[in-house]
Amino acid sequence: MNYIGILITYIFISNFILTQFLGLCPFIGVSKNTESAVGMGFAVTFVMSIASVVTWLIYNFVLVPFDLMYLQTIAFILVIASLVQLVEMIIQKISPPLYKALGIFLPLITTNCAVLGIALLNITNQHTILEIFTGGIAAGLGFLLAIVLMSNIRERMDGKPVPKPFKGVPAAFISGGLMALAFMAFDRALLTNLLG
Amino acid sequence: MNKEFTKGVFKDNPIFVLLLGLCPALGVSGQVVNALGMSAGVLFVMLGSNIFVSLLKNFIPPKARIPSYIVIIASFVTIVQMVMEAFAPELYGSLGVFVPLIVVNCVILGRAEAFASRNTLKNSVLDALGMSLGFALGLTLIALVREVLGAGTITLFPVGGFEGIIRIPLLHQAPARIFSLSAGALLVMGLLKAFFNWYSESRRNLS
Amino acid sequence: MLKQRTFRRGGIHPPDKKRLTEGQPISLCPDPEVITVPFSQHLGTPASAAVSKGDVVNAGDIIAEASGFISAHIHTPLGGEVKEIRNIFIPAGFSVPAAVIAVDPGSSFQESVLTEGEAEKLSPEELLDIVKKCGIAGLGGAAFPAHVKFKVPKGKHADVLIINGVECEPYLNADNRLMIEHAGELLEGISYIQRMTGAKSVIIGIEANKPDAMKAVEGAAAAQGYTYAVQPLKVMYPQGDEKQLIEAVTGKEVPSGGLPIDVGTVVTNVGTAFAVFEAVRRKKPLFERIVTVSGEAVSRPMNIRAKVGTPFRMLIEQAGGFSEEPCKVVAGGPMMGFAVYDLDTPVMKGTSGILALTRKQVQEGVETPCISCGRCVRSCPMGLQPTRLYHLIDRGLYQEAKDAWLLDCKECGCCSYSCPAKIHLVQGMRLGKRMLRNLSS
Amino acid sequence: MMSNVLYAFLSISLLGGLLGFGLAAASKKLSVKKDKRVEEVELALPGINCGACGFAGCSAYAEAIALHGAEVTLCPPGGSETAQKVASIMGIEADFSSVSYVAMVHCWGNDETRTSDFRYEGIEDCNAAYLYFQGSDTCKYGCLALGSCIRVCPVDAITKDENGRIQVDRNICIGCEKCVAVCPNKVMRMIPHDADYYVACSSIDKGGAVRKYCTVGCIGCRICEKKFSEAGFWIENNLSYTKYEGTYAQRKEAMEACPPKCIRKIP
Amino acid sequence: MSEETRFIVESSPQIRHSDTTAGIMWHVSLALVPAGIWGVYVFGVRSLLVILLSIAASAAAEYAAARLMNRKTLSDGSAVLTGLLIGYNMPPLVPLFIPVVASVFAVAVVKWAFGGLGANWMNPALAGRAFVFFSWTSGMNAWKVPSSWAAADSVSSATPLGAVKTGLMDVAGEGGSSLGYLGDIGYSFSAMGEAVSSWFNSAGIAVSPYHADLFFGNIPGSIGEVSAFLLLLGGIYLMHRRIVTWEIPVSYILSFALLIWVFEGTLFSRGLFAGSVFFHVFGGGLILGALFMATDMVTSPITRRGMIIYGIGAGALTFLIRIYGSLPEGVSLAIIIMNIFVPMIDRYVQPKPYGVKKTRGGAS
Repeated sequence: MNYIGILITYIFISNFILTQFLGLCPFIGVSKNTESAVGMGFAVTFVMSIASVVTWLIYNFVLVPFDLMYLQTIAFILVIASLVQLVEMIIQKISPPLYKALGIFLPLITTNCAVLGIALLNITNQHTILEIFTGGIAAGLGFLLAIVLMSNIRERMDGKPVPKPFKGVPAAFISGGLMALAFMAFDRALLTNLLG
Repeated sequence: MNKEFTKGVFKDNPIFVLLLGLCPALGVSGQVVNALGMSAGVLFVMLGSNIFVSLLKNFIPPKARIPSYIVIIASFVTIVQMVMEAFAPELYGSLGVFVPLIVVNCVILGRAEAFASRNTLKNSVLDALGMSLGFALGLTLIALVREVLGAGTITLFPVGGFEGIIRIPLLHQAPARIFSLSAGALLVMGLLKAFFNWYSESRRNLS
Repeated sequence: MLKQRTFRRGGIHPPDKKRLTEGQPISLCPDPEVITVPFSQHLGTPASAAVSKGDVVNAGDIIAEASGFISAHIHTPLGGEVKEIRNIFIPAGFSVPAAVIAVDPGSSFQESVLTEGEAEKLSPEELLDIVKKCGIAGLGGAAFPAHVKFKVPKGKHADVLIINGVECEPYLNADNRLMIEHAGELLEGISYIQRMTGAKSVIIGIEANKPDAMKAVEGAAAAQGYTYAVQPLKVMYPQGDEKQLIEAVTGKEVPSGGLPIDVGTVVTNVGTAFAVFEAVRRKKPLFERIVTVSGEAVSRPMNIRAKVGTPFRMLIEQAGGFSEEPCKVVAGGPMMGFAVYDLDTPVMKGTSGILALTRKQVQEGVETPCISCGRCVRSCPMGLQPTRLYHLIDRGLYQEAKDAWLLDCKECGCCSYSCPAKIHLVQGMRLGKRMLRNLSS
Repeated sequence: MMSNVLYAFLSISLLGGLLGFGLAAASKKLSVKKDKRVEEVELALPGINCGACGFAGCSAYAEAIALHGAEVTLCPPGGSETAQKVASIMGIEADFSSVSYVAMVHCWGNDETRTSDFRYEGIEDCNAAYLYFQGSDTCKYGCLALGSCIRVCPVDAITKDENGRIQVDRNICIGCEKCVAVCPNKVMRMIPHDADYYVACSSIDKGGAVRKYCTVGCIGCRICEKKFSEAGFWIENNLSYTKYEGTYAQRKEAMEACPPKCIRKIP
Repeated sequence: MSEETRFIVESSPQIRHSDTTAGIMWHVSLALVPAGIWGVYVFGVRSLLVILLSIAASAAAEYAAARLMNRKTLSDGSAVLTGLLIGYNMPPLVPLFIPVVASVFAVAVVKWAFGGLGANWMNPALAGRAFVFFSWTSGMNAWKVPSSWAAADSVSSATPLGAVKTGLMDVAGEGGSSLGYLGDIGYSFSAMGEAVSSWFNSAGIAVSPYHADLFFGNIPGSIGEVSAFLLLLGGIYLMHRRIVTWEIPVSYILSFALLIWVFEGTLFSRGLFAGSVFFHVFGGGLILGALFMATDMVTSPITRRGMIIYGIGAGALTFLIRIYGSLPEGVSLAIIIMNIFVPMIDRYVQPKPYGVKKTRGGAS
């Protein structure tokens, strides 16, 4: 039940984009069409789930034993940057079609605050390795959901007479705001009442 | 004024034009004081990283430049974290996870990569100052709008007898709470960006 | 009586307006002094001129010969001198060469008679040859060359011959009157078509709003001993389209991009069957047809047998002229017919009606933004999404529109008819197809 | 205290070193060959994705040049300068002496000169209107003025004035020929960039017919052909054409002599 | 030929249906009027002021926005309809600035930031309502006792849904039901409800006064939502005119009722299949939402299957929010959440074209 709770929390209740503002840059930048939004969403989910586990391991088995918790920012970003690069290389080698689909997004993920964000939040919120992993996947899925919905909405906007100052980014932000407004229906009470 | 300095304020405003560093721009813009604190942090890190990158530009192998920049930036961020925790624990608490996230603030990495690594120390410093100022202005503007509408207050630092909070009559009694929430932040950002687009468009038409 | 059937998806109910002319017997139109006979009155390659300026022709002569596989001969209905050959606009909106003939009075076609017994002996090939020689094209509207349609390709076989007596277009009664007045000839024509196609059975589909026609055909079939089934159909536009008719009658769907023969059917119009009868028994080429002249702006709406090449003006005068100023004159039915601007436009093989519509009937309105009400999607009998296609075409994404089955659109008009925003959806589809053709050429 | 700093330093450098080493090893092992020239060529191209080259945008063209040996001179917006740059990247010699062309509307009609046969109602698009008797204008060769060219122009060089006349600003036009491709009546045709006079009519109807429906249409009077053939004018199918030759004075004179004034100076 | 005698040439079809966009908007508005009159009757003239103020504000915003875009759109009726719906969604005692803000936000931001009618992707009226609801929650809970209540102790009272939601904290664990619980806490009812109840009871059918009150609208609630009966009449009118099709309302109400029936009883420890369907279907804004707001053409899917998916989604979300969330209602939020999914539904749920064996997935 706990894992379902984590999933619901990160997908609906405190969605990374809609309530925490983590990963906004790609959310706005890569949501112009659905194909790339799906690619980006899956790439982020993939990296997030691995990164949250690896950073947790580093934190608990390297930083904590040496009492170097204050180095977590540097250590995490290093790990994430290398991880992203490694993932990029591996995908390129083993699955060129997947690389074609996800590859261009991977460099963007290094500086995606959602990845570092989940790593940092996991340290404070989750406890077991499986929870960490679930949290990573859930946050990624939340990102995926939001960015795909956004891209569908933006595709719908193509060809509509959007006023010039609102074209593109502003309309996307306002759409995001309206999405967040609607997602406010999902609150903590819902989760606790539902899962007991 | 020097153009390296001024361009960041309006023409290349990191928030409204370059659309960089949006996560903190929205995440910490609930109160003006947070926005100012965040801006100070960004200023420090940007200045530090631009200086270091500019100085070290000839020593960093091009292949390893991004990781090196990240390490430099991360170090400064860690310093900021420590300083803030020690001297402004309240601010540190309310900024939360966004302080370490300065590391991935694209403005800083972007300037390091696009500017400091190819320019002189002096220009890099000016660039950092200008960009930070632009970032601070953008961030403060968003925070101002959000706090005024969402809480009816303007929160600043308590100085002397002044408790640090300006209350706006009427609005303070019944603020549109939504603006202090996430949905309001995105809406404000969208509307401000639209306004910015409209303004720069009409300015271009004038000239 | 059989249970009424219809097709499954889409369809609309425009007011049928059949009352105006359904009780009007077919009258004759006097011969005009000048006729203009276009060389392309059928789907496919235009026929190539077989006469030139100054030639004197007799009624029933071929004046343009079929060129290419899908094409049909063009005959002149009246004799006279060819004044010139020039390009004219036909209702479909493009220009084709046409012969302008100064009619020699009293030069009408002399029918010869083949007895029923002699006709019985003709082989399918001979029949097909007659159909081809007489330049018969489908009279339902699309005017597909009949000899091509009736020749079942090798490896395929026709199980059912469906005779289209649906006439789902509002206003029109040409087929209706034909069935009432010429049921016997019609059925004989069907028997020849059955022989040409080798179809095992024949079903005549007639919409429920034509009880007289149904009675006439059933009566004649009983009298002459034909075992053709008359299938009553629920009133629903566009049931007269062959794909919808096949679906209504047999329940089968013609595959996308395929032909009716792919599901073992041949569909042809009652008018075509009558033309086949006349070609076989009277050796008469197809150069005249029944035209419904109707619409609220016409004084005495009526059904007229008119010769190809007769200007619209004459038929309208025959029907008493305009009772009020029409805002639109339409060749064909109101749903798929073409608005014309010139009353000298000639009657062609496919001209099933001439309608003069008033402003009130047209219901034109100002175009407003799409509110995605989905009425076009609901009404589309082909299961397409007209609004989506329109937006794709509007944005110039023609290839994407093609992937969304643009080419399956047959411009039946259900989407435009039902659109409350008055968006010109059908025109959008036509535009998309035109741009696709341009892209590929 | 000192040991703390030492630990920090050591652990970070160890981490960095390990990761760097790992990445280096991985990159050796997992390396995939990539053509650097694609990127370089793409940078040299203008990047407006107009598609005039026949490929799907600039990056597709860059790939075609670098990997599949496509011609380097296919980019009209970039002109010879770009072609030269691309050729030098690719290390090939190419002929850059092509003249640059701009689009021009070969029709001077506007709402005042046009007469129409019927009221057209439907999509505001030339190709859509063309489906119905080639547009409502009596002249079947003129500009329909519904602005399909305006919509396809990637650089907004085409405008429609308040009287409904379509014009191309040749200083903005990049010669991508998109408008030429989209124009159903083919009144949009290319002319040399430095031409100063052109024939602003496309009607091949006889003079009498043209006079009935247009005040600025070429009537095929042959004055230009007879008097100014050395300036490159000739008549074919009742329509005047020009080769943009001769002296400026001759061309000017031709313009002045043209009765319906359809030989026009390009603004 | 002169201008007058020239014929019109346009693409086929040459005739069109008489419905227009504006006609649709005005018909929907018309269908809403009876329920509004009832609302004004039970909640007093002030609620009329609220409705008129909303309409005026949204019409003004529409006029201004269209003016900026050089368009004239006021006569298409969409702004008036938006204003009307916002007014209907306000509690009777709402501070008057709230409907104004909601209307302006709805029209200026939710609709015109995307280009006006047809371009918005979220229902403006509901987005406006959500906006003010989260901004001024207490102002949006200013319920008034209907004038038809026999024993009105005070001016304001919680809505039935609200009363049960707050009351549940105390009674959870005991046997009971939402409807029965109203009686337990001594919730008022009207003379009309009593009369209907006794008439039915004398005919041998057990009907409590609350049944009639919920159905006819003698309960506190938003101005336009209380009279389920008149709203249903309006809905039937629209269905008759084919402006509203059955897919969305039916799938919405049925899926919601089904979930309520199956699960709601668990809140009272009565186990599965014991929910108060009547109470939840007629006790709040469901009928207004399902018939008039979820069916907003612009923000609902265009295909039949899409509409059914959308309706079921809205039903499930309303159930979730209302039963498990912290809010007693949930209709408007459920609908705007489903609005977010509409572009996705439209993209992936497409009709099967005639003569095509298998639809190719996605938009491709």
